Amino acid sequence: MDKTIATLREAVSGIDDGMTVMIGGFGGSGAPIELIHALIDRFVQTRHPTNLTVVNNNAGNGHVGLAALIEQGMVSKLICSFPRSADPRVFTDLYLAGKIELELVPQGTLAERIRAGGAGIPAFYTPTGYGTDLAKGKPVEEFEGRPYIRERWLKADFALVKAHLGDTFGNLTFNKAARNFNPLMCMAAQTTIVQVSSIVRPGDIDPETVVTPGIFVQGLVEVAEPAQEETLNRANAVYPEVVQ
Amino acid sequence: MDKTIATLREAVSGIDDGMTVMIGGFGGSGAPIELIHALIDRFVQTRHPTNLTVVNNNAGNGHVGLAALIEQGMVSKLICSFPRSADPRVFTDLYLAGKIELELVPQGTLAERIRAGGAGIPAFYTPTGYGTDLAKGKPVEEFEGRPYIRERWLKADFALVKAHLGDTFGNLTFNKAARNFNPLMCMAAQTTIVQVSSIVRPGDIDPETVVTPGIFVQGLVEVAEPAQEETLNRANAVYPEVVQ
Amino acid sequence: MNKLNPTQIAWRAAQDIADGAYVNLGIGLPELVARFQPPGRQAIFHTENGILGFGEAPAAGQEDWDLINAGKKAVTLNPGTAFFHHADSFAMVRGGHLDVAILGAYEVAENGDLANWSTGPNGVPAVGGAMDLVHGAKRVAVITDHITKDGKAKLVKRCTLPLTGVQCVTRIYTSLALIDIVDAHFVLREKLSSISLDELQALTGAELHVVGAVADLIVPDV
Amino acid sequence: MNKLNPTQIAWRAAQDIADGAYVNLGIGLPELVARFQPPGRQAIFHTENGILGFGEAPAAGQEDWDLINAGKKAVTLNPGTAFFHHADSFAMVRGGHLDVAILGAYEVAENGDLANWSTGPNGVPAVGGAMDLVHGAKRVAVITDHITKDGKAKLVKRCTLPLTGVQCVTRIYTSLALIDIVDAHFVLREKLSSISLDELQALTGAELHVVGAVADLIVPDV
Repeated sequence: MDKTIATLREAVSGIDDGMTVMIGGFGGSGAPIELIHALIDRFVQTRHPTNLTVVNNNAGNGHVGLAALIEQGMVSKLICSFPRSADPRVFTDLYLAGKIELELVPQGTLAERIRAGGAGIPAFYTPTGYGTDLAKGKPVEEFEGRPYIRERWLKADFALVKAHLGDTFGNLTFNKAARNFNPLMCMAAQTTIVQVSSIVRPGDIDPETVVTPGIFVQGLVEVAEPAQEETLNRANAVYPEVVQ
Repeated sequence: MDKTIATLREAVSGIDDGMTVMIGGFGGSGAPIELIHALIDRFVQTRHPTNLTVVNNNAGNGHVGLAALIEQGMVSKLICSFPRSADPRVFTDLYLAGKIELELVPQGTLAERIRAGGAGIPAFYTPTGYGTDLAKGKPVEEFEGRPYIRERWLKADFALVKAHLGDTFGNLTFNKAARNFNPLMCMAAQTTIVQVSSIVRPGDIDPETVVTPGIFVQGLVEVAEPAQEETLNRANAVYPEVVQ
Repeated sequence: MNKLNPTQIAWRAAQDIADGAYVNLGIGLPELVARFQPPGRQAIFHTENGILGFGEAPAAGQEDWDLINAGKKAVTLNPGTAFFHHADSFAMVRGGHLDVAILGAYEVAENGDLANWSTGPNGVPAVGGAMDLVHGAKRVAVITDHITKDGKAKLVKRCTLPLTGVQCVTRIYTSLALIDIVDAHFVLREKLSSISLDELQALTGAELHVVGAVADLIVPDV
Repeated sequence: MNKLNPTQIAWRAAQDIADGAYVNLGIGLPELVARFQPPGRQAIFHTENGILGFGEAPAAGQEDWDLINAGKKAVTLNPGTAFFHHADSFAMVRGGHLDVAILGAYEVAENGDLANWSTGPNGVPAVGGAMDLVHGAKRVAVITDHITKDGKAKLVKRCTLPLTGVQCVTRIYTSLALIDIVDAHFVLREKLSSISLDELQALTGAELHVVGAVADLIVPDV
């Protein structure tokens, strides 16, 4: 068994029109920029995939990564907690023009819904959001004298995730706070594709330090020196690059 | 801030009659034998605490650790998934005599209820147990055409836990499969007391490898060479030792 | 009566495990399945108490009692192991991430109901992870003797013992046959050539359906 | 009008944080609180994106963009840090493990309702972790200017903006006063000596109750 995928292109080849795709990261940290850009490359060549529902904490920043995916018109719905950033123009313009749907979810509820999707828990109760506009239409129930709302699991067809080390079985480690939503999304997707800085052999990662066990990972692709969204944005990068 | 407690005796001094106490471990692996024995020592001297509700995966083995706690008559109710072991006599005899209450919970549901207690989730739905005797009286609801039962969180006044390394902030690592229920119980108790093989300084544990962050830990006591239940039982140990 | 021994039943079950499959083996008889991985295939074994990828039992005296399986037996580690806590372990189970769970049984009904945790109100009940496994793994199989020690059917129309799960079993490896559960019917796939269909039916508590060919159940001496 | 600047409000809030407290600071003004830990006390700061125990901002050019806070600003690590994923991070929040969350506000009502995430139906709504924090931390405090830039009360009888949480705030640090919420009433604890109770009441949208002495709100030049 070896879950290595040779190319970024091949890694994103299974994502079809209309699918739900979880994309890891919190802002730029842990964002799988190269996987996203490979998906854009495919769209530029084939006009597919489109009509995607994307789950991410944010809505992109500038004109790279998730923002670029949205800018291409590939995303019809975004499920996120915080669609603001230093440069949120791409999402903001489409949203205000009514061209992209937004499901706004409190950040902790978003994380828990994804975990629930991965853990086979179809619904759970949380105090978060009770009495607010974001709880409208959700069942309310009292436990021990306190009101809670019921939230549903969130699952995806694919997860695109960034990790640090990955062995060929799919065991993963992450880099610092780039962990964030990534391990949860690995659990909640039918197919989880991970870009890692280095693919190593089984046994090269201490079993005590594995954060995501390989059972949650279906494919790995090596991106030795991944780009960082903040760095790209400080250089005013745009994807795809405009050829002069 | 330093969460170190000097002695085992002091570490268990806050546990009062009638409290719910989670005790970590799966069989003997990860079982905080020395903390349990310190609690027995207190009972032998003071006749307290008693009438405890204990949460553990099992019901003890032989005449040490949890089995010894039960044998002293300190436990009025046990919440567990598997009250069988190589030598379950202590629990079995009391149970069949109607002297100890048992709440039997499927193992995954037990783990998830404890996590829910720690994560502020008062109830969740699970397929586990649907249509069985263990689901009797529990609310049933259908999601996406499949039936689920509703389970409630589990919380405790105290958790007694065994870890490997702990820094003075309470950040913990565990040894191999001795992890099991321990990190979950750290989350779910009002006060979590941990025995560790070694107390180290903040910074001595790589932040990437912390399994239980210190926020879930209230006190640490060092037990440099902890006893292992299996080893004690192979030597037919009994606690407290019978003085000839 | 000619029948497979437990090790042979385990051998047959092992033939259906794909390379790279994530597998949970119940305590006891199912544990034998791990011994018979076909050449060129490597399954990864999950144990409820938080290990993925454990290996064989250590030599006597070499046990590490922090490294045990769900049956509390000492195990070793294969390269590529991961440790995790119980909630993550059962997220793997309940979340449908395991490819197959192979469990023992007291009774299996033709509708897929399984009874394997309680023989009734006497004694101390214990359930462990069985109720989670039956609803989590993509495929739930049972390995069992075809009949009880006192000759009663274990494959039945409706379970009489307390259920572990409803409509969860899809394949049964017995000492006499290999039977699938399809649309709440027992469908016979393989049987020992030494037993006739009528004889097998007589030892089975619900109707055996035949859909297409019934292959010979052929197992080496193991 | 004489009033505290944001840094001074933050200083006052910092005085109420105990040694060893686990603290989440909202994005923006609340972040200033971390600068003023009283001597001999060390709080441990939590950020939603999975760090406990982060430190100050790095020097310009030294940023590690995998090491950021909830506001996506670069941070550094103190000894004794831990990393964790988002579900564990919000288990800390929702599970009641944080000692205090200090948040900004558009409006706070006398019943403890807080509005701090949406100024209404225009623009793009964004909520982040605020709704989780208000129901999780043992103590939820607000730091805010006492009135809006155009002179309207931010401390009100009932919030008019979309709520973040109901009955969740128990203490408010403003540019003019320190006010507790007790039994759905504003209870004045401290005020600047330069403002009279009547003047303060005129700038407040609900009745200020006085229970015992009102201390002078004294803050250094920071």
